[in-house]
Amino acid sequence: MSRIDLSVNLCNIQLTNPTILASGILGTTKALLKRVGENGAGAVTIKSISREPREGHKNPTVIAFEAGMLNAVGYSNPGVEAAAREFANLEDVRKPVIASVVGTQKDDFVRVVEGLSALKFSAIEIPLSCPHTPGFGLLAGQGTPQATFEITSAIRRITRLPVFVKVSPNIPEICSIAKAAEDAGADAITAVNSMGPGMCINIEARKPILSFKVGGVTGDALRPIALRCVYDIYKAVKIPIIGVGGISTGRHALEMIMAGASAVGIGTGVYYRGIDIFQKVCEEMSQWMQENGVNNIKSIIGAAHD
Amino acid sequence: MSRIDLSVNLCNIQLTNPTILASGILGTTKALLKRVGENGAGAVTIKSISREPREGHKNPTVIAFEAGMLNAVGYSNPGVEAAAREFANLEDVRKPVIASVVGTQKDDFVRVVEGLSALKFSAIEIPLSCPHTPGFGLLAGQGTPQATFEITSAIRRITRLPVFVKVSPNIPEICSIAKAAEDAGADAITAVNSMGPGMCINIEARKPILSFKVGGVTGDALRPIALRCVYDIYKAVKIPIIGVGGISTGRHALEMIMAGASAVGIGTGVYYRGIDIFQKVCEEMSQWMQENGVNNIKSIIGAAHD
Amino acid sequence: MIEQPMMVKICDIWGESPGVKTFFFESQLRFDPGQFVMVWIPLLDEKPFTISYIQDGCIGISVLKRGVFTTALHNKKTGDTIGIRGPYGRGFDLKTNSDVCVVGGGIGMASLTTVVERLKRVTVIQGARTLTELLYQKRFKDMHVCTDDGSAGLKGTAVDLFANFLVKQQFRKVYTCGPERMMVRVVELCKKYAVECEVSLERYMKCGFGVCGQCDCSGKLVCKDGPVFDLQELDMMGDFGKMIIRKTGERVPLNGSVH
Amino acid sequence: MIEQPMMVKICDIWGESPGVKTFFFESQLRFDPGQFVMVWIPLLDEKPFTISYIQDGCIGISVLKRGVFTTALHNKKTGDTIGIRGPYGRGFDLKTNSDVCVVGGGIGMASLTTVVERLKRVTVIQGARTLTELLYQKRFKDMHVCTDDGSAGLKGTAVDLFANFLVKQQFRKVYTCGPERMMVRVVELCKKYAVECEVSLERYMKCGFGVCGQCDCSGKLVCKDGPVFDLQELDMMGDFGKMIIRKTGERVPLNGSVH
Ligand SMILES: Cc1cc2nc3c(=O)[nH]c(=O)nc-3n(C[C@H](O)[C@H](O)[C@H](O)COP(=O)(O)OP(=O)(O)OC[C@H]3O[C@@H](n4cnc5c(N)ncnc54)[C@H](O)[C@@H]3O)c2cc1C
Ligand SMILES: Cc1cc2nc3c(=O)[nH]c(=O)nc-3n(C[C@H](O)[C@H](O)[C@H](O)COP(=O)(O)OP(=O)(O)OC[C@H]3O[C@@H](n4cnc5c(N)ncnc54)[C@H](O)[C@@H]3O)c2cc1C
Ligand SMILES: Cc1cc2nc3c(=O)[nH]c(=O)nc-3n(C[C@H](O)[C@H](O)[C@H](O)COP(=O)(O)O)c2cc1C
Ligand SMILES: Cc1cc2nc3c(=O)[nH]c(=O)nc-3n(C[C@H](O)[C@H](O)[C@H](O)COP(=O)(O)O)c2cc1C
Ligand code: FES
Ligand code: FES
Repeated sequence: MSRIDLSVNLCNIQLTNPTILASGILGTTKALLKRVGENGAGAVTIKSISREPREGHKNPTVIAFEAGMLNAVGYSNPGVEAAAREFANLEDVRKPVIASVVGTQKDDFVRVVEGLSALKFSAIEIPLSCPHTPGFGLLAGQGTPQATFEITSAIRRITRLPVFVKVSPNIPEICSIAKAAEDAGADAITAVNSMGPGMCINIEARKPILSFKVGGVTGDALRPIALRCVYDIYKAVKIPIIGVGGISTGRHALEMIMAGASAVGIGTGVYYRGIDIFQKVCEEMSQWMQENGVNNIKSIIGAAHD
Repeated sequence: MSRIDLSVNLCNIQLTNPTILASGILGTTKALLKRVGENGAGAVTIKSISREPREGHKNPTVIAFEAGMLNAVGYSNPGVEAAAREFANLEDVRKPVIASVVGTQKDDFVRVVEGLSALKFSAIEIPLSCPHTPGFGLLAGQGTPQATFEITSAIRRITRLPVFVKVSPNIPEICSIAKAAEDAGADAITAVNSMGPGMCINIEARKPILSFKVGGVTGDALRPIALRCVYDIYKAVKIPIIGVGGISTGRHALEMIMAGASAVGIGTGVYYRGIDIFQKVCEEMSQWMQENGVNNIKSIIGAAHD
Repeated sequence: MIEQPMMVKICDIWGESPGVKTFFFESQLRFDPGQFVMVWIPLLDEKPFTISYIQDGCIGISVLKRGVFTTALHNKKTGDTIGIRGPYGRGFDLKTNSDVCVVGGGIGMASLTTVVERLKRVTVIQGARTLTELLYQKRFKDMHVCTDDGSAGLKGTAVDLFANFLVKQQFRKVYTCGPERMMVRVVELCKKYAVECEVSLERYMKCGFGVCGQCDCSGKLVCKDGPVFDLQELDMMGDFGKMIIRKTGERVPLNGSVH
Repeated sequence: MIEQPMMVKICDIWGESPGVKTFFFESQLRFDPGQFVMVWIPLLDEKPFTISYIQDGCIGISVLKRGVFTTALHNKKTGDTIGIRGPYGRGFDLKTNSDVCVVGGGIGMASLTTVVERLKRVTVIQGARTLTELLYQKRFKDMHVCTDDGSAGLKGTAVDLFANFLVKQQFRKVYTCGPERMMVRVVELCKKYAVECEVSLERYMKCGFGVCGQCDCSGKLVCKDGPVFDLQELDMMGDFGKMIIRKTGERVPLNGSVH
C-alpha cells in the first residue's frame, strides 16, 4: 500500500490534510477548536469576531430541514477584546487557527485585525457575504467588487498574515468579487458563505421558525451551488480557493478539490456526522485515492477542468 | 366532517385545487398533460416553447443529487408551429393549461404568443429566469427589472389571457423584478425558476456530469429559498403569486401558501413521489386543514405574515 | 437505484456479430429482465441500453453500432470505464413462466435474452437481416431463426416465423422486442390468437426516471411506466407503431423503426 | 429526533410550587431520563427544558418562572400550543440501577424525577430555599428534604444532607442536578467516598444539536455530549463550576449558579 499524501500548503500554512472547520461552527472557544483539531481537521476557523460584543438574533437561530440547515445566528460574539483573551496561547490548539473578522465599516475590520494581531493566528478570513445580519456582509453592501477591494486592501496594509476573502454564492458576478479580492492582495478565496437567505414556516404556528424569519442555507442544498462557484472562481483567479458548502463525505471533498479547491471547509457536516467528520472525510479521501491510484491530493486540484 | 374547499380563483381561472404542474416537467405532449390532470393537478403548464425548434443540450440533461435535482435541458422544444399542432383541442386535457413561452428577443416572445393564440390556453407564462440556457433568461439579461418590464409589456399588448411572469431565485432584487412585471401589466408572478446554476462532478470521471456542466437546482434544496422569495414578493406586489420550488408534500404546499402563494407549482416532486403527487399533496392538505379547522384554502394565503 | 452515474470498468467485451458487441462490467446492482441503464460517456452523451446479461456481480449490455454514441462505445477497450445509472423502468412481468414465446428482431433480441434465461419451455424466435447479424447463437442453442435474405433459417421476417408457430403451437404468453413495425404485427397476431403479450418499446430518452416527458407514448412514459407494456396498455396507446418524439420534443410519424 | 419544532397542545398544567408549573402535552417522542427538548414560543424565543414526566404518549416539563421566556410559558393555558423539538442530549446512564442516591437542588430536581422512577432503592434528596418551593412532594413520598430556612426537613443545603447520608449509607451511584456550585460539592463528596456520580449541567443553548458551539464547557458540548457528564469527564472539564458562556459567546466566571 503506497503512502497517501493528504497534506497541502495553503498560502504557506502547512496543513496535514485539506479539511478546515468552517467559521461559525463550534468555533466559540479555544477548547472546542482544540477538540476539532484532535478529531482530524487540518485547520480550524473561529466564529467571526466583531469590534463590539454582539448577542445576535434570538432563538431559534439554527434549524435543520430536509436538505440542510438554515441559520440566522446574527454574529453573536464576545467582541475583539474578550476574543483576544479567549484565543490567547493558540499553540494549545496544535493546528493552524484562522481568525474570522467581521465589521460594519472598513475601520471595524482594521480594529479587529489589530486587536487580534498579538495572537498566533495563521490567517485572517473576512466574510463579506453573510446574508442575514443587518449591518454586515450582503445586507451592508459588502458584497460588491468595490467594497471587497476596499476592505481587503485596508486589511492587506496592516497584516502580514495571509488574508482570505469569503464570498457569497448569491452573487451572480462572483468571479468579479474574487478578482477584486485578488487585486487587493487577498491570498485566498473562501467560497462560499451560506446561501439565500431562505425561510421555513411552521404551518401550525403560521410563523417563520427562525426568529429573524430568514437565514442562510447550508449543507446538502448548497453543495452543487458551492461547487459551481469554486469551478468558476478557479478559472478567474490564480490564488488558492478554500471550497466550503455541503461537504460531508470524502467524495464531496474530492468533488470540491477537483473543481479547483486547495482545501475544503466543513460546517453543516458536523451536524450530519459528528465532530469526527474531519477524520471520516480524510479516511474516505485516502481510501478513494488508494483505490484510484492517486497518491497526492495536490495532484488533483482542479482536475475536473478540461 | 366539514367540507374542505381547496378551490382557488387564479386571475379568473378556476382551479379545483391550488396544485399546478410546473413547466418543463412532463409537459411535452397533450396526452401527458391530460394524465397529470387526471392525477389531480388543478392546472398544468406545458414545457416552454420558443419560436424555432431546439434540440437543447446533450445528455445528461437531468440528474438527481441528495437534495434535489440539477437540470440543463436547454429548452429543447419543437418550436411554435409544431407546438400549435400538438396543443390543438386543449379541452381534451379538462384542466386549465398554461402556455410557457420563451425567446431570446422581445419579438420572439410576441411571435410565439401569437402563434399559440388560436389555442385554448388559459394563461401565458414567461420565464425570464432560466439560469442555464445561452440566449435565454438570465444568460440573456432578461432578469433585470427593465427587461422584465419591456418583455411583459410587449406581451400584455397582444393577448387578453392572464400573463404570469416567472422569476429567478438568484436575483437579490427579486422584488423589483416582481414590481416591474406588475407595473407592465402581469397578472401573476410565478416564483421561482430553478436556482444557481449548480454543478455535480463525477470524481472517477473527473468531469462535471451534466453535458452543459452546470444546471438549475430544484427540489428540496430550493424550497427554503423559494419560500423566502414568495414571502418577500407577497409584500411587494398586489397580484397573486404561484409558489414553485421544492414542494413535495401537503405541508410544503401549505408553507408556500402561508408565505403568500395563491397556488403552488410542482416539478421535482414528480421525481420524489410519482405522477400522482398532485393527488397526494391535495389529500395531505385536506387532512391537515380538517385537523386544524381550516375549511377554505383561500383563508390562509399569506397567513405567515404578521 | 443510483441517482448519479457510477463509473464501471469494462471487464470483458464479446463480439456478438459484426455490428454488435457486448460490454461486461462488474456491478452489484440488481436488475429485472427488461430493465435498462443510462450509459454515460463523459463529455459525449448518455443513452439507454437494456441489460442483456445478468450474472452474479456482473452485467452486460449488447450494443449495436449505429451512430456517434454507439460507435464511441464500440471503440472502448477492456479496462476502460463508462458511467451507468439505473436500473430504470419496469421490466417484463414473468409470472407466466413457462410455455412462452419470445420474438426478437435485430438488436431487440438483447432485451429478451434475460427473459429466456428465467423461464421454462421457451420458444425463441429471432429475425435478422442476414446470417452474420444473428445474435446469441451459442447462448441459445435451439433458437428458431429467420433472415431477410434466407442466409439462415426461414427466408422472411420474425413475424412470418412467429405466425407459422402460432398455427401449430399454443403459447401462454409472448414477449417481443424489435423494430416497432414488427412489434405492431406481433401484437396483431397475439390478439388474433388470444395470447397474452408484452412489448418492449424504444423512445429517445433524457432523464430516464419519469420527469422530463421526452419519452412519452400517448401519455405513458417509456422510461418509467415501460419500457415494457402489455396488450391492455397498448390498446390505450394510440402512438404505438405510429408516432415518436424527436429530440426537440416534436411528435412525428414513425418511419419504419424508431431509428 | 425531529428537526423542526412541532407544535403540541398543552393538555394539562400542574402547579408544583408557587414558582414552578408542569406543562403536559401529548407526544409520541421517546425520551431517556435526562434528555431535553427545545421549547419554542413563536415570535418570542426558544429555550431548553428537561423532560420531567415520561408517560405513555404524554410528556411533561417543569418550568421555574425566571425571566421573560419562562414567564410567557407560565401564562400559557391548557389548550394553548408550544413548539418542541428533540429529544436532545445524552441522558443519565442508568446501568447502575439500584441503591443509588439522587441529589436535586431547586428546579434541578426536574431532571432527576424520571431517574427516580426508573430505578430501585433510590434515596431522594431535595434541597430548596423554603417549604413552599419543594417540588414533587406527592410524587415521591419518602423524599429526604432540606430547606435553607429550616421550614421543612433539615435546615441546610442538599449538600449537607447528602453528606450526612454518605457517612451512614453506601450508594452505588449518585445522580445530581441543581445549581452548579452545589453540584461541584456533590462531586467532591462523591470522590471522597469513591462513589460513581453523574451530573446534569446547564448552559445557554442555541442549536441544541452540537453545531453552534454556544454551550461549550471545556470542549464538551452540553447539548450533545451532555447535559449529563460523569466524574471522569468532569475531571477534564476545567470550566465545570468555574466558567460559563454568555449569549455573546464570552466565557465568564460562574457566579453562584448559571443563572
Ligand atoms: C429502453 C431502451 C433500451 C435500449 N436498449 C438497447 C440495447 O440494449 N442495445 C442497443 O444497441 N440499443 C439499445 N437502445 C437504443 C440505443 O439507445 C440507441 O441505439 C442509441 O442511443 C443510439 O445512439 P447513437 O448515438 O449511436 O445513434 P444516433 O445516431 O444518435 O441514433 C440512432 C437512432 O437511435 C435512436 N436513439 C438515439 N438516442 C436514443 C435515446 N436516448 N433513446 C432512445 N432512442 C435513441 C434514435 O431514434 C436514432 O434514430 C435502447 C433504447 C431504449 C429506449
Ligand atoms: C439542558 C437544560 C435543561 C433545562 N431544564 C430546565 C427545566 O427542566 N426546567 C426549568 O425551569 N429550566 C430548565 N433549564 C433552564 C431554562 O432553559 C432557563 O431557565 C430558561 O431558559 C430561562 O429563560 P427566561 O427567559 O425565563 O429567563 P432569562 O432571564 O432569559 O434567563 C435566566 C437565566 O437562565 C439561563 N438561561 C437562559 N436561556 C438559557 C438557555 N437557552 N440555555 C441555558 N440557560 C439559559 C441564563 O443563565 C439566565 O441567567 C434547562 C437548561 C438547560 C441547558
Ligand atoms: C450555524 C452557522 C453559523 C455560521 N456562522 C458563520 C460566521 O460566523 N462567519 C462566517 O463566515 N460563516 C458562518 N457560517 C457559514 C459557514 O462558515 C459556511 O460557509 C457555510 O455553513 C457553508 O458550509 P457548510 O455547508 O459546510 O455548512 C455559519 C454557518 C452555520 C451553519
Ligand atoms: C427537468 C426540468 C426542466 C425544466 N424546464 C423548464 C422550462 O422549460 N421552463 C420553465 O419555466 N421552467 C423549467 N423548469 C423549472 C420548473 O418549472 C420549476 O420552476 C423548478 O423546477 C422548481 O420547482 P420544483 O422544485 O418543484 O422542481 C424545469 C425544471 C426541471 C427540473
Ligand atoms: S426520459 Fe424523461 S420522462 Fe422518460
Ligand atoms: S447549543 Fe449549539 S452546540 Fe450546543
